[in-house]
Order: sequence, then structure tokens, then C-alpha cells
Amino acid sequence: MTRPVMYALVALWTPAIAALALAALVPLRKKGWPAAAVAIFSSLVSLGSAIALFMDRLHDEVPQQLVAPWIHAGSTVVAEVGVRVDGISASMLVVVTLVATCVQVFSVGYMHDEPPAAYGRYFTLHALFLFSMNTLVIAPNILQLFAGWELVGVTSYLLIGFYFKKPSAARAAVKAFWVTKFADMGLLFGLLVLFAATGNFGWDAKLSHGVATAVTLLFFLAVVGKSAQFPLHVWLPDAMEGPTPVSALLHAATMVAAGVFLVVRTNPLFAQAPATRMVMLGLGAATALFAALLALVQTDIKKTLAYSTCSQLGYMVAALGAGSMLGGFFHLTTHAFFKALLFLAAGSAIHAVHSNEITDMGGLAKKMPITASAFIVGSLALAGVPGLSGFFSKDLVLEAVEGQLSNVPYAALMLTAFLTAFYMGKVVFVAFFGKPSNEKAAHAHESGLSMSGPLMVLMVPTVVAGYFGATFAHVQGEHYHFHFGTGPAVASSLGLAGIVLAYFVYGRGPRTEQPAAVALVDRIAKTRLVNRVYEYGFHNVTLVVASGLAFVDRYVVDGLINLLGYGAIEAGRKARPIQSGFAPDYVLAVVLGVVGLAVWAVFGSWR
Amino acid sequence: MNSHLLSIIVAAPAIAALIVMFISERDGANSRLAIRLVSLVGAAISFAGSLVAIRTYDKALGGLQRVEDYPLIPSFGVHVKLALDGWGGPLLVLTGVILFAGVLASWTVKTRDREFFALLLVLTAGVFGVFVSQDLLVFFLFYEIAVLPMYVLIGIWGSSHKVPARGPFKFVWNIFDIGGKQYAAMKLTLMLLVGSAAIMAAIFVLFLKAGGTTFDMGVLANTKYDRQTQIIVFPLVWLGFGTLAGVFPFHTWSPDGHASAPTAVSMLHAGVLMKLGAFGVMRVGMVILPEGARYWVPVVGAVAAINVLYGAFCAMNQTDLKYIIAYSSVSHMGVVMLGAATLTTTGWNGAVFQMVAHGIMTGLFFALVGLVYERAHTRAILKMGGFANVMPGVAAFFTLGCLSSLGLPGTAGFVSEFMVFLAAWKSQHYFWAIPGVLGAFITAIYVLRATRSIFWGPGPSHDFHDLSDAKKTEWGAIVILGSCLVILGFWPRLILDYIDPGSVEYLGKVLAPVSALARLP
Amino acid sequence: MIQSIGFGLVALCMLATAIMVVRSDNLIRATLWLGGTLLATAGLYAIVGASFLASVQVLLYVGGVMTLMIFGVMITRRHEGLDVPAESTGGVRGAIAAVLLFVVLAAAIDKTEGLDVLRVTPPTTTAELGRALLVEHVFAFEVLSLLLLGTIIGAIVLARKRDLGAAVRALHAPRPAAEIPAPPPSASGDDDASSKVAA
Amino acid sequence: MKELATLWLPLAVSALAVVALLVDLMLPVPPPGGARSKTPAPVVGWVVILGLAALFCVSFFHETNSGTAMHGAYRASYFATYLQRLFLMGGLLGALGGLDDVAKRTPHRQGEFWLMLLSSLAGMMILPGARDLLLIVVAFELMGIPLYIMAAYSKTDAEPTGAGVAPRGWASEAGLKMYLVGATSTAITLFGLALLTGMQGTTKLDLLAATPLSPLAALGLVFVLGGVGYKIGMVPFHMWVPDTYQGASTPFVAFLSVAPKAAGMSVLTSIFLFGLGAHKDVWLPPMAIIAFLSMGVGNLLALPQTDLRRLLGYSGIAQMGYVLVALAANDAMGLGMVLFFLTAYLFTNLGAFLVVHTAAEAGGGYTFASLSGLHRRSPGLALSLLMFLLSLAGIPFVIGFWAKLYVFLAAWRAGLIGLVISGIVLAVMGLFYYLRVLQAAYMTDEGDLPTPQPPPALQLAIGLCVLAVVGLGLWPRPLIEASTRAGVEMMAPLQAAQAQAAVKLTQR
Amino acid sequence: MTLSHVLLLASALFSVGVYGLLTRRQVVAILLSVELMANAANLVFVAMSRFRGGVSGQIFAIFALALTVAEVAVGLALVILLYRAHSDTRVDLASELKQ
Repeated sequence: MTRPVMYALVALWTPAIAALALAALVPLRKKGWPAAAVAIFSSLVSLGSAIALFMDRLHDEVPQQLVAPWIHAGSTVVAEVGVRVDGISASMLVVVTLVATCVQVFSVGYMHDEPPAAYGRYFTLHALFLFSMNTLVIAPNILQLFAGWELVGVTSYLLIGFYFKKPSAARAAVKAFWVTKFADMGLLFGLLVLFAATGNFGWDAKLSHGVATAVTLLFFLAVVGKSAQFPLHVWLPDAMEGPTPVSALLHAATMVAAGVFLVVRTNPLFAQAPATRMVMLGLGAATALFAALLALVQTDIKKTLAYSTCSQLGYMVAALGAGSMLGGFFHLTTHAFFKALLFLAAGSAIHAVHSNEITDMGGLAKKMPITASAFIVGSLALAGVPGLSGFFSKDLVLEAVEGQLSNVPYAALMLTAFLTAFYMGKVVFVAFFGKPSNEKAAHAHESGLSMSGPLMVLMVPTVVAGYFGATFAHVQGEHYHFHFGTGPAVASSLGLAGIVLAYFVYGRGPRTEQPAAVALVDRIAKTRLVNRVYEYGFHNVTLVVASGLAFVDRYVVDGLINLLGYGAIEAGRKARPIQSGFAPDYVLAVVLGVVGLAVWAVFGSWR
Repeated sequence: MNSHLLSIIVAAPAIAALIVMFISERDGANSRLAIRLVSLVGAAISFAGSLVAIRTYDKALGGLQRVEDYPLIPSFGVHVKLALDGWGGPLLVLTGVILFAGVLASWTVKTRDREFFALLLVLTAGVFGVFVSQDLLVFFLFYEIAVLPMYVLIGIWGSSHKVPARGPFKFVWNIFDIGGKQYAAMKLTLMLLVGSAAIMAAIFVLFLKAGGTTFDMGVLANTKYDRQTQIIVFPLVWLGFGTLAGVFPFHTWSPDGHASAPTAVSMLHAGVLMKLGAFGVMRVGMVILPEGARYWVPVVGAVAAINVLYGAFCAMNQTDLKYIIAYSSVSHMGVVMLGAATLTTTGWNGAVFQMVAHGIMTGLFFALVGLVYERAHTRAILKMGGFANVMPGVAAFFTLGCLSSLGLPGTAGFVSEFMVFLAAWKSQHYFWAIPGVLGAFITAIYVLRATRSIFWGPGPSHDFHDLSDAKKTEWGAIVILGSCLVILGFWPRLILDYIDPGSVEYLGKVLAPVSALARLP
Repeated sequence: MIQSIGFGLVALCMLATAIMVVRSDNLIRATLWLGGTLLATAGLYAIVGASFLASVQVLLYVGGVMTLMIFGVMITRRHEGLDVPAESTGGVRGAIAAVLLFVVLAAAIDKTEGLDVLRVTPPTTTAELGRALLVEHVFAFEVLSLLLLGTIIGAIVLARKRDLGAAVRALHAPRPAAEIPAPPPSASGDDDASSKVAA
Repeated sequence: MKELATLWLPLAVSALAVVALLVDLMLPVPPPGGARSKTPAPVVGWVVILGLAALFCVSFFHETNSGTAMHGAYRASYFATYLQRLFLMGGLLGALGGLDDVAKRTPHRQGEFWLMLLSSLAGMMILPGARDLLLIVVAFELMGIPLYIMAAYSKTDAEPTGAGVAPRGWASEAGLKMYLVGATSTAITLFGLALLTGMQGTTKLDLLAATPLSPLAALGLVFVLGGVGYKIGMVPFHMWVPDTYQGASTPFVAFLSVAPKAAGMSVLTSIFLFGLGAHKDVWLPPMAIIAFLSMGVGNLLALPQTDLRRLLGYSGIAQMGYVLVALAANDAMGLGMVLFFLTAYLFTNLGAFLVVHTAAEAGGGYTFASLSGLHRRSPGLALSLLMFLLSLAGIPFVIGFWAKLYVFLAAWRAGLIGLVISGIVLAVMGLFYYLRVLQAAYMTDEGDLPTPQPPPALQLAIGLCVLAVVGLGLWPRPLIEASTRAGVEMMAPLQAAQAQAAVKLTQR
Repeated sequence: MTLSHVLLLASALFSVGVYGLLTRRQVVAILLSVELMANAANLVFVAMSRFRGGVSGQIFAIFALALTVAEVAVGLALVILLYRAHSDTRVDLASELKQ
């Protein structure tokens, strides 16, 4: 066992042990704070080994892996489990553990008011999530990746439903799970097709064109679900029912990015399927624009960020579709930092005013300087303001997309960049500037160190990550050199323009009515068309089929069996009167029986 | 001692049952405790024995090990021949676990507990017997012993909850005043025994065509039956055992039966007994009648695929908790049969693994449902809500069961379902995998719906005043089962290593070219 | 020839009386007609040369069975003279069954070869019969004696009505007016039970 | 003298009958009138029981399995010994079960009842060894006629009746119906035998098959089948069965339902297997049809019954159908399994009737209601009933499972596949009513009936039956080996001879 | 007169007996019909013995005769029981046990 493999194993198993311990040692969990301590400690250990691994990768580019047979059939090993250490997994591991650690620390303060049992449960689930995510990240094959993929889905389900007493949270959790589970069937089928073609679950097989397209398309279905691409994005805004730190970690930084990570990971397969990549490019760009438009009309700060996440994931998918693995992955990384920062800052604000609505905030910048600055820095990074990390990664994406598919996706992404800046500007101006809209906002104060600390920590990569692009690329075995061309210039100017426009629209005091364009989008968004299609499908197709089959089961299948019983018993009842109680009838039976026998004896064919 | 391990495993519950029957009931609480302790000890001996048996099974060697042979009626070739094969070990352990958990789960049985535990133990002795019998007639004998006590167990201790006869001919049952659990028990018993009748006919043919001198399954498996015979007899075995495995359309005993059975009985029945059916189809039908199996697998697999989807859809429409779980069993047993029908090592491994996985999972489910029912006095999920607030442990384990049932990686359900789907996709009938995977998705819909409406949402209404979390022995049951699910999910080779040699050996017989088989008169 | 004429006459008698046995409206007469049938049978035995059988038939059968039957009829009647109705119903049903049976029997006789034997074997001597009865079939004979013993005892036990006086006393014993009228003592099948009541 | 030694078992039973009669005569006669209320002790009954028990035991120490007697009319064999033991056991259990019932119901004519029982038993004892049709007929009647008397013996309804209710003449009716059908059957049997023996020219079983069958002889043969079938309760000669079972006193019915049936089977075996096995093609199809009808009608009509005695009666009809299936196999295994089944059936059905009787005596009559709460009132009795019902239904680890299994296996082996399949299906159907009885005993607890208190003799009888049903179910080997031995002993020479004849036929 | 004639006669007698058996409603009359049937059987025994040789037929007939008498005796005892219960001897009085 080599050192990097050991780092990876430590990073993997520490949270696992923590989760197991917290699950098994009930008193520890029920007490509350020890659970937090254990979880955070495990995350820190995990983070440490992740960083060590990343450092190691800086010098050593040869991938290493350690696997053990997991499922076998006869002498054939069907599936293996283990760890794989290479640039992709190391980078992702750092991102995941860093954000997770920050979020967990943040949660110590944020979840403070929860009862101890719930508090313990929360951190147990966090530890479990980290384990699951690490399983996914360092998977040596797609099967283990799928396992982690499903596990993070479940932790997502459980964490969205953390406030399970709220019916809306319960619904959102189940909805999230159903939608992603539906999409996961794609991944499962993809695995089946892949295995049938190659006999293993590796991602470096050479496939025929058709198989490659089929496999990658099926994989992409899972990506669409997990990374909330149109039209399976519907679960992500609802998922904001979960605690805000959860949204930060799972539904912004890491779990939703797993879809993108899958494509990055299985890039050798996707590289063989240009058709799939075109679909990704189109759908990614469309989602980016579509989600940005929807983000525009949200007044709930978390929902705005959720649609923004969709939109940014669209960027990544588009980049991957355009063939830029690095672009997608880099944007994933930076996005993880700044979106986690945004969510945590939003969480801090929400914690202060006890409301998600930006209209209930206002003027928070003065009361909560750290929170506000964090949010603003995050927003600027998201808007692609030059110098911040988002700028570099978004630039890389745009560069890759440029010129593809008659530049339509490019244009869409450009427009999205503008819209992004605009809606983030709106949030910043409404929530953090101007006057407090109510008593609570007026008396808001800065959160404690456990909450502000992570914000400050996360601000660092948000600002500087862009400058490490070359290192990042180096670890992936690729090259990256930034040059300020027209693309970045246009994009960043559009971003600035969006901010400026947002200032003019929202930055000068509260408004009663929306601009006409925004109102139009709002009206369209309120139709909830996509959601309604799904609801219609569920109620009028799935449930109808189910009740139809249940009817068949009751009345036809079971009915026939009852009929058999009925037939026998009724025949017996009908035959009873033959036994009349009248002796001559009995004698008649004897005589007729004898006559029957005699007929056989005389006329029968026995000779 | 060691050389009679299998007999001890089989006999321990039976002897415990006998002892239980002779414990005086007059002594109040003491005798109640004695009954339970004796049962628990019997179960523990079997459980421990099965663990020893599996640990000492030489997986590299494979084949039959620990052979014990007691002549019962040697003149007619009936021997109580017990031996452990690759499949037997894991299934023995499964039975041991479920029995142990079942005894713990029924600690609070109130009425006529002496008879209850005795019957429960007798039933399990039959199950153990089936898994280790190498003599077809003794196999059948144990099978019947396992099936029959169910009638009494459901009829007496079944839920008083009305399980009405359904369908256009329900009035028939009312004529005889057979409503509720008696109806369910009667239907279950009669349907299963119709299946037994088919098996019996098949056994006759197998025995007589092999020369009429022995029932040894090894010998029968090496006998070359002519094609015509195989094609005629295989469906008898398939449907005969299949009735117990819930093969469509002979599954309708299962929902009613499980819904009205008491907790431990549901656990054993869905957890272990239904596996006997699938085990019989594979061990008797496919291994002894390879050509018939090869001829019929397209039908077997297609019906299994129907089972998966049909069961899942039916489960979705239920509002009674036990019905949901029962239909889900029908659906999951479809996965087992699907794996069997692939005639591949992966598929067979998956099928046997699914037997174990589903056994544990459904055992867990029924244990929990029993707990919920006992405290809530209703099984209508639409009336419940927010139970997680007062019974968080139950909620957690229920969720775990749900996750395993929908095939979540990290639980045992995933391993088996994945193997089966993989094998199905690779077999000649790749389209079988599609309903399989869809079925898993539908499962996700209905189990999570059920979880949500029972456990989530605002706290329980005032109608439920004696809700509480699981208690002492009940924890024992659910923790054992729950941890088995997770352990097997993470490290399936704990049992896969034993299943595999069995599958390889038996599949070799099924797929062997005809000429390679010894020709017997 | 003479034999054939004799057979014809006897057969005619036998069938005619037999039909009277089953058709007569009067039970006593039917019983007497049966005597005729049995006598005719005895005659037939004589014609075919089974003289011992013929005598046994007359002595034992006609004498014994007839007496028994008439006794049976009389004991179950309350002095209604000789006019005892012997109801019969379902004539069509019975006729169909009987005719069917006869047709099958006749067909069998018709289909069997070697039945048109004219020869009657030389008359069996009584000694021959006696030897067969008491040597060859002696065991059956012994068993028969046990059978007859058992039958007689059994029939007596069933038929006797012990302690009639007690039953009559029970009938006339004073009883509460509200009570349902007790069954007539003769209807009480078990004499012991009724005698217990009396005690 | 040697001949008598061969015959010692039947003779001993006859002697016991005489002894019983003498003991009865020596008992003090109760004075007429007043002092008759005291129930006399069942002295004769105990004499009979002890005598039968002694004979049963001695039969194991002194086996006569060979030798002929009475000019070839009787031949000892293991087959005969097996069946004789079976009859002795049936008589013993019947006597134990009926002891107190007879003493209670007919206190002042007990002796005659035991005489009847022993006469009937003596007839049975002769049947399996009889090799002459004449002897068979006489012995058959010796068995049959006392049964009419015993059926009507108590003269009144077996059910306890309330004050002021006329005692119904159910026992008389039971006897009368049995008698009317029986007399008809006797006449038919005699007519058939006349044709058969006349056409074949002999009454000896061994010579019966020497001549080819003419249509008339075949007709005689099926008449005999019908006539003997009445005693077994084969459909359509079964109709007296439920009525008689319901009307006669139940402990007697327990005996009636097993021992005479076994004897009837022995007669069928003698005539059809030993006598005319070579002419199987004549009698096999009718017998198969009758077997099917018996299984079907028995099971079907048992379904809706409400009186337990009638239910068991119909079930017995079906059970005899199963035996006929094995009999129709016409080979060594078939015969062995017939014997095995009859043994199983003896203990099972006798026990079931006795339990039902015990429960009914405690109240509730012979309805399902009389079993209500039996598991609580008398767990042992309920458990016994459970065992008997399982055995009747053919469920493992009680003897009935092996019986049914091997009966069907033997028939299947002989190629009667259709018959076996229908038998298996109908057997499953029959499970319904056994389960209903079980349900009544175990799953209902309504009303407040008193605890049944069976007298010691009855307890002993039920206990013996349970012991046999469970013990032989767990360890059937000795019984199966014995019955197979009996079957092989009788059938192997016959089959060899038939095979030889077939070879000759082909050579010609 | 050949054997077949006698057999035909016996068959006719038997059938007449069956007719009576099925139509008569007085138990005693039924017994009479049974006697007719038994008599027919005896006739066959004797005829077979006389036309085809052997004495066993006649012996059989003697035994059959005795058996019939014994049966009649029991039958009459049962008739008396019936009469005691119902004051009549119609067979349909004994039809309480049914179905």
C-alpha cells in the first residue's frame, strides 16, 4: 500500500467510522455536541489527508489504485471496490472535504437551536454524506462511483427531510429522491450496457461508436437528474427545504456537482461519443439560460441561489459537452467554493432574520459586515468579475463553447452571464443595502465565530482559486494558460453591466413593481409548467396503472381463485340433496351402479 | 457432536418445541419466561450451529460437505441425507437470524404463547431441514412441515384486523363464516398445498424414471431424463414451488396471508418460507431437470419480470402497511426468479443472494410493521403521520429497510438486484432487465411514500396515545436484522464466497452438454 | 320335450307369482305369492335334477321364510285383519332400472358361448352333497353355525321389549301439565332408558 | 390338529366370543323391577378387551405364516397375519372406545353387544386367509350381519336429548338403512358369484383364473365388485355411510369405519388380485372409475357438512378411494401400500371418531360447535384431534403422509397416472374440510362448554391411536417393511406366473 | 330347455326383484323383493351346477339359503324397531338422517 493510497483510504474511512460510531453509539449521538465534535474531527482528518494527497499528486502523476474483488461469479471478478488516486480524484477530494469541513463548522452555530437528538442526527448524516461523497470521488470504477452516487442521493434525501415535521420538507425530500432515482436508472442501464460490451466497469474502454453513444447518453440521463439540468431540475429548488448548510454542501457545492464529476471521470467514454457531447452542450447552455431566468424572479434567497446553481451546472455541462474537461472541472471547483460561500452567507443572514425572503432583509451590510462581505465577494465571483475565481473558470468555459453549434450556446451563456450578475446584484442590493424592512432585520447582528469563521475561510479560495488554474490543470495532466482575450472581456463587461443595471433597478430603495421583462418571466415561472407535467404524469399515468393492476389483482387473479373455491363448495352444496335420506334412493344408486358396471362387463372393450 | 451438526441445527428447534409444549402454563410469569427462554435457546443453538457450519465450510472444495445419512425407509430409497452445499450455508444462517429475531420480536405475544412458540419452532425446523436435505422425499417432507403450521399460526394469532375475501365470489366465504384471518389462512394453505400436489407428482416421475430405487438428489441430478419428461415435469416443479415463491398469478395468497399473520410469522414466512419456493425451483427444478429448465426459462424469466413490475405497481396502490410489504415481497421474489431464469453464475449468485437479502430485509420490515401496528392499532398508512417524533428508532430502521428494498448500494438489496440485472442483461433475454430496473424505481416510489406518510409530517395525532419506540427484545430483533443488511451490503463476499461454488457446481449440471452426463437406467 | 314343457310352465308360474309379489296391493297376499314363487323354484330344481335342493327349498325356505315374513307383517300391525296395504310408488323409475338390468343380463347371456347345453348331468346324490358340505366345506359350515347363533341372539336382543310393565307405568305416571306429552313407550327405542325413567 | 394350529387366530377369536357369552351368562341377573337403576360394571367388555389384547400380543410370538387348512379353503400367510393383527387392533381399540358408551347406553344388554363385536371380528379374521369363495361369502356375512345389529343396538338417537323431547329412532334408522342397502348388496353379490363360480366351474380362488372370462362371468365379477364395494363405501354404493355414521352410536362407528372396511379391502384383494389378477383388463377400468368417483364424491360432499360424523363419513369414502387407487395398481407394492394405508387409516380414523365422540359427550352435540374452545378445555384432546386430522389430510410427520404418498406412488408406478393426479388434486380439495374441523377446535372459543372427561378406557384408546399415528409417522420403517413384505409375499408368485403366462401366450 | 333359458328366467326373476325393491314402500315388502333376488341367485347356482357339473353350486345354494334366512331374521328385528318408533313400517319414515 503506497502512501497516496493510504491518504485516500484515511480520507475515505475516517468519516465512515465517524458515521458508524455516531449511528451505533446512541448516547453519543443523542447528546448532540459530541456528535458535532466527532463529525468535524473526522472531516478535518479527511481534509488533511486530502490535502496531503493533493500535494503528493503535484509531484506524482502516475495514477495508483488499490482494489479488492467485491462481487464474483465463479472465477470471474464481476466488480471491484477500492480507491483510485489520480489528479481528478485528488482535486475533487480536496474540494469536497474543504467545503464539508467549513459547512460542518458553520452548522455548529447554525443548528444550535435544534434539540440535541436532532443535532446529533444532523452531524451523523453529515459524516455519512462525506463518506458517500468520498466513495464516489475516489472510486476506481463506475460501479463504485454509482454506489457513492446513490448514497449521496440518500443522504441528500435524509438531509432535505431533516425538518421532517414540515410536510413541505417531507415532500421535497421524497421528490428529490424520486427524480434523481429516476435519472439514476440511466446510470444503471449504462452500467449494464457497458458491462455487456466490455466485461468490466472501467472508464477507459474502447467502445464502438454506437455503444459509446448509448452508454454516454444513459450516463448523461443520470447527470441531468443529479446535476439538476432541464427538465429534471425541478427537485433542486424544492430541496431548499433542508437546512441552509445542507444546501450549501450538497445542493450547491458537491452533491449536485457529482453529475459533472461523473462526466469528468468518464471523460474517455464521453470523448468517444460526439453526439452525446452535442446534446450536453445544447442542454447545458439551455439550462444555464433557463435557470438564470428563473433565478431572476425568485424572492427567496435560497431559491435564487438554487436556480443559480442549476444555471452554473449548465455552464459546466456545456463545457464538458464542448469537450473541455478542464473547463467543466475547474468551474466545478471554483463554483463549489463561491456557491458554498454564498449559501453559508445566506444562511447566516437567514439565521439572523429568521426568513428566507430577501424582502424581509435589507440593510444587513451594516449589521453583519462579515456575512455581507462574504456574500458580496461570492456574488462578484459568481458574476464573473475579473480577478475573482469565477472569472477564470467561466472564461475557460466560454472559451471552450465558443464557435460550437453556430455559437448559439455561446450566446446563451453570454446572456446568462449578464443575467447572473443582474440577479445576484438584485439580491445583494435588496438584502444587504438600503433600509431594514422590518424589526428583525433591524436588530440583526453578526453571527458567532463558528459561522463567520467558515465564511472567512471560504472567502480565501473564492478569491484566489482562479490563480491556481495552472496547478489545477497540472494535477489533471493538462495545461492551462490564461490569456485575456475578447471572450473574457465581453463576459466580464456583461457581468459588470448586469450589476450596474441591478443597482439602477433595485439598489435605490424598495420597489413595488418589477420591471416588465422580469414580470413576464415571473408569470411564466408561476405556471410551474414542468412540475405540472410531472405531477400529471404521476397522478394520471403511474397511479392509474397501479390502481388498474391492483384492481386486476383483486378481482381477476384473486377472483378466479375464489371462484375455484366457490365452485367446489357450491358443487358440494348442490349435490347434497342427492343424499335424500330415503332408503329406496340409496338402493337405486346401488342398482344403477351395478347396471353401469354390468354394461362395461358386457359391452366393454376388455377382450 | 461436530459430525452431527446439521442434524443438531434441524433438531434443535423441534426439540425446543417439544419442551415448550410440556412447560406448564400454571406458573404465570415464570412459565411465560421459561417458554420464551427455551425457544430462544433453541433458536440460538440453530443460529450458532449454522454459523459454525458456514465457517467450517470449505469453499475451495465446494460440493456437499458434512454429509449425514440416516436410513429412514431404505427399502424405498428414503434416507434422511443431510449435507451442506454452497447455497445451504447462507440460507441456514438467514433462517437462524430470522428465527432468532422472530423469537425476540414475538416476546410480547399474549395469548396461548406456548402453542405459538412451539409451532414457530416446528416451522423453522422444517425450513432448516429443506435447506440441508439431499434426499428429494425428505426435502418435500420438510417443505410440508414448514408450510403447514402457518395455517394455525395465522388462524389463531393473526391480526383481528378484517382481511375480507375479495372479488366477485367473496360471498362464498361468508357462507361458511370464514372471514378475516381464517379466510387468509385457508387460502394460503390450500394454494400452497395445490403447489405441493404438483411437486408430489413431479417427485413421482423423477423417482420412478430414475429407476425407482433412490430419492438422492445427487443421483437424480446425474440421471438423464428424456427431453419429453423434462419438459413436462419442469413446469410442475416450477409452479409447485413457485406458488410459495409468489410466482404470478399464484401469488394472491401472499398479501392476504402476510397481512393477517402475526409479526414473527410474517417475518418467517416472507423472510424464509418464500425462499423455500425459489430454492426448490432452482435446486430441484433446474438442477435435476436441466433440459426442461433450458426449455422453460424464457417463460420463467418473463413471468418473473412480470412479477417484479406487477408486484411493485400493486404495492403502490395499497394503503394498508402490511399489504404494501407483502406485495413488495411478491415483487422482490420476482427478482429471485429472474436471476434463476438467467442460467448464469452471476444470475444464480444474485438469486440466492437476493433470497438472503430479501429475507433479512422483509424480516426487518415485518418486525417493524408489527411494532407499529401493536402501538398504533391500525395499519392504514393514511391515518398515520409523524410517528418519527415518538419512535425515531423504528423510523430509522424502517427507512433502512426501504432503502435496501429499493436497491440502494451499501445495502444487501443492491448487491443482489445488481447481480440479477447484470445477468439478465447479459442473458439472451436482455429485455428482462428493463422491468427489473423499472420495478426497483417503482419500489422507490411506494416505499418512500409509505415512509413519508407514516413517519414524517407533523407529530402523531391524538388518536395514537400509546406510541413509543421499540423496547428491549424488540431492539434485539431489528438491530440484528438491520446490521446484517448493511454488513452484507458493504461486504457481500461474506456469503457470496459460499454461494458461488454452489452456483458454479449446479449451473455446471444445468448447462452441461448432454453427453457428459452419466446414463442411468 | 316334456322337460321343456314342464320348464315352460314352471317358469310361467314363477314369473307370474314374482310379479304378483311386487305388484300386489296387499302385503299378506304378496307374502303368499312369494310362497308360490319359492315353490315354483323348488319345482324347477326338481326338473333339473337337484332333488335335495328342491326339498330343502320347500322345507326351509318356504316354511321358514314364509312363516317369518307373515309373522313380521302381523306383529307390526294392530289387528287390521288381513287387509295390509303394501304401498308402492315410483313404478316407472323401478321399471326402467329393472328393464335395463334385464337387458344387460340377457345381452350377457346372449353373448356368452356354450350356454346352450341341453345335457343335464346325472342327478347329484344326497350323499355326494353331504360329503361336499361336511368335508370340503366344513369350515364354512362351522362359520355358518356361528353366524346363525350370533344372528339369532342379535335379532332377539333388538326385537325384544324388556319389562313392558315398567314402560306402561311410566306412561301413566302423573306428570306436570305443562310438560310436552311424553312419547309413547313404544316409540322409546331403548327399553333400558325408559325403564330407568320408571325407576 | 396341525390344521387347527394354522387357523388358531380365527378360532381363538371365536372362542373368545363363546367365553364372553358364558361370562355374560354367569353374571348375576338384575332382579325385575325396582333395583335396576344401578349400572352394571362392564365386565364382559373388559374380558373382551383383555382377550383381544392378549391375542394381539401372542400373535407376535406365535406367527403362522404358512400352511393350509380345511381342504385348501384357508391358507395362512404373512398377509393374513398382518391383516388379522390389524383387525385385532381395530377390535381392541373399538372395544376400548365403546366400553363406557355401551355400559352407559345399554347397561342391561352389554354382553350381547360384545358377542356381536366378536362375531364380526371372527368373520374378519377368517377373510384374509380364505381361499374359497364360499368361505369368503360366509365369513363376509359373519362379519356383516352383526354390524347391522350393532348399528341399531342402542335403538335411539346417539345424541343426548333434552327432557320431554321424543328420543329419535336414529340408531334404528341407521341400522335399517345399512341393512337395506346391505341386503341388496348381498343378493347382488350372490347373483354375481353364482354366475362367476358357475361359469368358471370352481369356487377356489386359485383356480378361478384358469378359464378365460366369458361376458357372463365378467358380469358376475362386476356384480361382486359392487356387492363388496358396499361394505367399503365405494361410490355409488356408499349412500348408507353418512346416515349410519350419524345415527349409530359413535364409538361403534369408529370401529365400523375402519375394521370392516379393511376386511372389505381384503376381500377385494382376494378376489381381484389373488383370484383374477390375470384378468385385470376386466376389472381395472371399473375399479378406476369407482376410485375416482369415491375420491370425488367423498371430498365434494364432505365440504358442506355440518355434522362431524357425516363429515368423517364422507371423508372415509374419499379415503377408500385412495386405497382403491393403490389396489388398482395390482402389484406387490400396490398391495403393500394398501395394507399400509389401511393400518394408517385404522388408527387415524378411529382416533378421530373417538375424539369427536368425547367432545360431543361434553356438550354441543356432534357439530362444529362442540369443538369450540377444545384447545383450552382439553389441550391433549385437541392435540390428538390435530394429529388425526393432519394424518387424514396427509401432512408430514404423521403416518397419513406416508400412507397417502406411497399409495399414490405405487399407483403412479403402475401407470395409473391420471387417477393419481385426480387423487392428489381431490385430496387437496379435501384439506378444506379437515382444516375447518381444525379451525373449530383451535381457533374458536365461544360459549362455555364443560371440559370433556373421557373415561380411562377411552383415553387409553385415543392415546394408543395418537401414539401410533405420531410414532409410526416419525419412524414408518417397520410398518412399511412389514406391509411390503406381505404384499411381496402374495403378489410376487402371482406376477411371476402371469409373466410366464404372457410369455407363453406370445410364444404361441 | 337349455342353460341359457334358465339363466334368462333367473335374470327375469332378479329384475322383478329389483323392480319390487325400488317401488315398494313397506319394509316387509322390500324384504320380499330381496328374497326374490336371492332366490334368483340360488336358481343360477343350482342351474350352473346341474348343467355344467360339480356340486359346489348346490352347496353354495344351500349356504346362500341359510344366509338369506339369517338376514331376514335381522331384517325383521329392524322392522320391529321401526314399528316401535313410528307405529308403522313405511320405509320413508326412516329418513331423518340425510344430506
